[in-house]
Amino acid sequence: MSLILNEEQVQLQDSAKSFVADSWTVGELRKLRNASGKGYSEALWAKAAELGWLAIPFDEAYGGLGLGYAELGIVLEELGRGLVVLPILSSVVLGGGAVQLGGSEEQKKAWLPKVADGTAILTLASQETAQHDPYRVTTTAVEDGSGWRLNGRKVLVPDGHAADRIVVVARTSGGTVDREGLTLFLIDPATKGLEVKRNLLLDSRIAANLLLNDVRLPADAVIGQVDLGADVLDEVLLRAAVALSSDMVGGIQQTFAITLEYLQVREQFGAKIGSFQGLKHRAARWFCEMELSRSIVLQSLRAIDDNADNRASLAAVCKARVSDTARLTGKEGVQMHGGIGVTDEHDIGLYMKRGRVSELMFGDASFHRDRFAQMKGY
Amino acid sequence: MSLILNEEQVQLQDSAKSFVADSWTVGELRKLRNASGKGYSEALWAKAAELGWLAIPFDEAYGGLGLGYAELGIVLEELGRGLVVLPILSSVVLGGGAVQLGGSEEQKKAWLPKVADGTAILTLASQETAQHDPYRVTTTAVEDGSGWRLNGRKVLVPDGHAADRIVVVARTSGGTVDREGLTLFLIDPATKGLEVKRNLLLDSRIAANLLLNDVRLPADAVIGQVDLGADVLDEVLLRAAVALSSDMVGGIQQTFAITLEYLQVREQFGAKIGSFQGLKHRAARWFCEMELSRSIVLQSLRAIDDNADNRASLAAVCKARVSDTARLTGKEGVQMHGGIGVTDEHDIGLYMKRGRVSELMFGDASFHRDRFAQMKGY
Amino acid sequence: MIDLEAFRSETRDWLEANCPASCRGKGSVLPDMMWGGRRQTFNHPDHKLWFDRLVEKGYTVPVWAPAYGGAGLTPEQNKVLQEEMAKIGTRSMLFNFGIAMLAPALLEFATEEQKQLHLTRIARGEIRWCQGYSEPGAGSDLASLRTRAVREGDEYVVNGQKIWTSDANVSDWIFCLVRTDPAAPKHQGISFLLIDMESPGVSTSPIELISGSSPFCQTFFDNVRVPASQLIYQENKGWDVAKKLLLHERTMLADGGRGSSSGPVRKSLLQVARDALQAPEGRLPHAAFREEIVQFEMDRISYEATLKRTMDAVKAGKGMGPEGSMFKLYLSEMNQRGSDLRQRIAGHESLVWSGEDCPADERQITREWLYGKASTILGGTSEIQLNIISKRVLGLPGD
Amino acid sequence: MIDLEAFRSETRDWLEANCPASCRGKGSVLPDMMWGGRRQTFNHPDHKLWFDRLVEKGYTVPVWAPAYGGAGLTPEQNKVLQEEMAKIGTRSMLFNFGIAMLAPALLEFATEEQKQLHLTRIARGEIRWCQGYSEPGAGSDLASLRTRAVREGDEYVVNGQKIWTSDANVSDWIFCLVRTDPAAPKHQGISFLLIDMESPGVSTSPIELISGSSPFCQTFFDNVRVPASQLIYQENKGWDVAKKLLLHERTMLADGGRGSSSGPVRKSLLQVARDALQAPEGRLPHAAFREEIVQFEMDRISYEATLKRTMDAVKAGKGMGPEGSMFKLYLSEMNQRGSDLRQRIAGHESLVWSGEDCPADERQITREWLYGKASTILGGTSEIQLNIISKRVLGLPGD
Repeated sequence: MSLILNEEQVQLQDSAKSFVADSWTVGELRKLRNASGKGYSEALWAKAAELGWLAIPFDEAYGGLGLGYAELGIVLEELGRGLVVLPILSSVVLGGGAVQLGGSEEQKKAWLPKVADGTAILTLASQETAQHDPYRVTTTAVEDGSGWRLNGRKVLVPDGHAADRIVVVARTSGGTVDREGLTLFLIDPATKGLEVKRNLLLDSRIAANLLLNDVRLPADAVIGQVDLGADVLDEVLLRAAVALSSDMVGGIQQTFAITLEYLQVREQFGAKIGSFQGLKHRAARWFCEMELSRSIVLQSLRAIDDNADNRASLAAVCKARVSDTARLTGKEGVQMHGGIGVTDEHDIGLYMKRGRVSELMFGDASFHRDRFAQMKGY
Repeated sequence: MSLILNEEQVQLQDSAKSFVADSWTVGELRKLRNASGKGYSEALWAKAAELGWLAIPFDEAYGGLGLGYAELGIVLEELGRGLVVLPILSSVVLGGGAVQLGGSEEQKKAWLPKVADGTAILTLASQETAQHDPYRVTTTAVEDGSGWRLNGRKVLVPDGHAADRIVVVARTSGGTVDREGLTLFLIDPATKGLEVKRNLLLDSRIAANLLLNDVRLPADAVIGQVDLGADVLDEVLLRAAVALSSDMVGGIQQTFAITLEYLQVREQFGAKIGSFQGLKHRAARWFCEMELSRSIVLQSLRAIDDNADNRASLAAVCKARVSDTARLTGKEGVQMHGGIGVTDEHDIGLYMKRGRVSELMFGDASFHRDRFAQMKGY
Repeated sequence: MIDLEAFRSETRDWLEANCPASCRGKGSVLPDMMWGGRRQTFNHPDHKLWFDRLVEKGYTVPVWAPAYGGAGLTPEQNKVLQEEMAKIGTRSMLFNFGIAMLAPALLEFATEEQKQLHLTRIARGEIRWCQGYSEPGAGSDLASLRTRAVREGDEYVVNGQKIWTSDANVSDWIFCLVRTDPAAPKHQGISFLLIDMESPGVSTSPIELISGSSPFCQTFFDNVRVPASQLIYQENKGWDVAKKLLLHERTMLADGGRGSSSGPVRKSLLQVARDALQAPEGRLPHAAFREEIVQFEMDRISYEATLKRTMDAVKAGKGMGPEGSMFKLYLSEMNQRGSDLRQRIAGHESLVWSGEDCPADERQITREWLYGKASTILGGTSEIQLNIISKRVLGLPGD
Repeated sequence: MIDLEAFRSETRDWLEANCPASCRGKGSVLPDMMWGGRRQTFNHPDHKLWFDRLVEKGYTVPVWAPAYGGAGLTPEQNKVLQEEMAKIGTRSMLFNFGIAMLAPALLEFATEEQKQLHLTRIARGEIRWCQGYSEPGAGSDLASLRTRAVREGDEYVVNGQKIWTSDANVSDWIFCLVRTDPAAPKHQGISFLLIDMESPGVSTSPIELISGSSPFCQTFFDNVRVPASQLIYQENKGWDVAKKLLLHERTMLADGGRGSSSGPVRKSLLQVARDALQAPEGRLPHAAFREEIVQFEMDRISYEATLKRTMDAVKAGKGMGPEGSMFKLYLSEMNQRGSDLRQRIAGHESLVWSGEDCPADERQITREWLYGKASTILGGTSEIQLNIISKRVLGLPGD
């Protein structure tokens, strides 16, 4: 398992780079955040679908390209580098991933081709509390005739406002924080009793809160096995953590590049500020953290594709380290820019905001450190 | 409660400074560490007694000066600044402190005057494990006729090899880590069944491990109330933590001064290394941590003298912050000296070693942070 | 002592006679503070009445000389006055840059005539001042400012741009640094000029920050004609005035009140954690947050001890000196750490900027976190503070 | 492929025929490695026998040319050789500075005659080399070295002092940098000289570190007469040779083996914690230590991933380049953090230096912590590495 890109991967990276260069500017993001609506460009979404990006990790049998997360990560890194907003993570990794990993043959046939060609957007509703805590689920699903009835509240559902189907994690047995007793349900947002609250996030991405009030579902809405949803959920969340980390290292590298250039042009006291050793040494340390982050992302993506035994612990290392580096990056990027860095007109602040949201999604550094220790038995 | 020294205190500080200047060099320490024996200069001990330092915190009724920890801290800071080794903390704060706070009138009359004039050295045997954990006591004391019988092992008893009496914390009831059920005993090291193992510490101070094997004691060996020893112990340990912090800030300031001078004379690449912004900014941050440490020590010493309600939580803040600053100081002091800093011949390493021992004694930073939170109820 | 007690009873009587009941204690109609100036409004006639009486008595600036609109009180007398006002729950509300920043500079550098004119207006709350130092091109290198002032007869013609001028859009006058001799070394070609914001050619535009709208503005000068009588101190000697003001500013920031980056704190860090973790009592179930909260609390306690130690030294007649830089540096970074921690603990809900289900508390936490990013930059970056400490306090050689 | 298989069977036969049974597998009489040199001893006649046969065959340095005492193997063939030796549990033991550091420099810069002479001796394990770069006055500013070499006829007369020369007291020859032109700019007056440690006027004294005795020495040169034939490359061009060697050294350090600051680790951090906290299993009862242990483990994993990524790039034909500095910097600081944490966890007992009740494990932990302090200083301080990264990797301007 080599940690450098092969030829096909380099080509994919190039096409992703030119896609961003040709069809996106950060200005687009500024327009989107002030507009209502879906919060992303549907034209861009169509292009991404055309390029096959949404099909990358799915089997050909379901309209996929049969590639892996190593390839998906390459695309997400470039989108993060350009601050591009598209519901790829939500639809391909979260919602699509849940169906891919836990869905029945019917469910896969019904949804994966649509996810792969972009005609449907899926997502996952897992969180209920302020801190990432995947097994803490109080949303209940009780049997109701031949089907199910769901009640509860979900927060921070990525692109929940735009989803055609939402995979909702509900408790069918066990106590509030038990891993056992979780079940996944595929829900049409139009279902009676389901309220979708659209929220604009700090970084201009959009997430929804869900209110479930006696939402009635047929038996075949269940994804995977009743009470064993955590088996699928764990796998989806570790992939999401690593995929999001790819987006993050894109933003980290771009922040570093923007700042490095500023250090080389900005003059103070008659010298380029990049010649001040205090800033130089900080930039060098920042560089080291960035390089280590890039490496662990590459390794974690490949561990997913190899279905390696250590993929879960690597994912924890990955999200913890990249989250810390993203925080450092936001801090240094803004601080080294001085006054202009805290104004809304400069892009550096937008990168910090996106890094911050990603830092806290799917578990922050402390969550993943704790999880790592648990996995290692201490 | 002013945090600056009054006239008397300034005089005390001056006399302590000249005492160190006139009668001690770091060379003395190098001799002592390679010699057997008590590990400190008895001549110096006599001088310290003459100056009344050992009498500072005791009532006149027991041969003391009736002063407080604000004054004792001034002396300890200067001794720390000069790397002077004397069993003041052991005898005055630990052993003497236990008798002062918990002892009967007879015990006080018998021992405090001797502690105050230096004719007797007392100390405290509390620790049993690798981490500071005052209530974790497995050394047992069981009633034995009219008296007591003790069994167990104690570690890191400061100056235990030189003590005339050792205050030993033993469990008379309750479970291994209960606060209830501890009792303090005043023991003559010559007592049958007590073995004193002399250890040279990392920083050339000396501590002993004790092996207690059926050590028999009379009833009047008990200090304070049976099973309620923790009330005295807590108070002694918080004073020890703050008193030791005074010694530490002395060493911290001297390390900073030595390093600052080196930065101003050492040349590399044709410039004083103190002109490199990377080092300058680190020195400036180090300076800030040092100043905050000095302030919290001053405040904590006064809180002890005022018997303030927050003296325990302040002591936790004090030892935690000063321990962190001591670690930073050891690291930066050596690193900024480069190669010479890691050689045994240079004093900077001796300061780092003393700072390290103090950092880990009576609870490191993480212990006191945890304790602070407990005191605050979270 | 005696006449201090006499003063106390006089004061008591005066307050009794002059302070309207509606301006005392709970439910007082008085605002906590007022900026004064042409735009000052009064929410209640008694507010106006009380303020006018304070002005007449010189109690808006009690320790200033009567000649400049003060009451000429000694510090001890002023202490008594404040105590007595506190007793009946009233206050002298006026506070602005004029009192805190400009006045000390005028007292030291202005002509008698200038003092008479400007100090009196400040004392009477007639003029609200703002400060024009920073420029887009200059940043930390303040003295490299480029706003030009060219002498023409008995006027200066000013052209240029200032940035980070707090409240410029609601202020009446601005005191600013302008370049009067481009040929001279940068510190020696600067002058200190007072400009009426209503002068033709002055315009302002507010700056939007990453945290949203802010009190900061850009201020533009387009051929603004300024009477030469509004030059303070000598031409090209403005930097001497500026240095004094900057030291002053750092001292003000040190007390953490105004200029604290974390702003008014609604909930304690601990409370935010208890809510976010649904742990209303007992040991916090999140070890890392618990440790970080303790660390922050301990830093705060140590910082306050240091502030007290320094103030005790000042009281004892020892000056504060350049370690004032330490306070700006440490306070801003400590509060920045605090608001960063606060937002991480608030977690998911604090990621919401706006929308259909956006909790107010967390909104506030997020904006404070973002606003805190400015606290280590504006008013002298942390890097500048580190330079000052290593040079002036530690005496390390320049690069 | 074919002849590689042929080579494999040849090798197998040769090993079968030449490697004594006592030098194979478990209980082998061979040491893990041998430095060679005049002081080399053999703990068993078969050790000597096997080594002599390796020398004859050129297998102490298999990829070197036969002319220089090697076997002229291709990398692929060498891989096969190592595999086959591993199979029967034997090894080619010789390792020293001569092979790792000096040889590459000689191959690039020495004359044919010098290569013949010195490489052969290295290959035969006859000479153990040490490296004389650093000087007390120079430190990080290596090129400011002052050890003088004055040409007299066909000799150089060397006077001066080196420091941090590893194993100088047990080495036979030293390769060192000397100043041959004091007038020239500092980088241009330096030459690269080989000196026999037995020459009159050479003396060494070991350096005691804060951690106790160490392999480091001071080396003194008092009118040492060195044949001009022992000058490598041109006079005053020694810095070119030095730079190559330094890059090489950083690359060596990167793999963390030799030069790792933490040294051989007896117990894992976790085990140290379990013992210190008397918690043989389950969640560690010390939240702060637990978090720090995880942090260290995660850094180690990320570092190794980065090392692999770089090595993969090198394999793919892209060079490593100056980011090698990153490895020295990060590895030494990471291991320093690790040994600091290790000692804090070991706690009270690790504070004992020596005495009547001094546990061996903790003694070791304490010495490793202290020795680790040298790892961010020797072989290029962290500050130097940061300078190199910011200049060569990030392209930031010099001060």
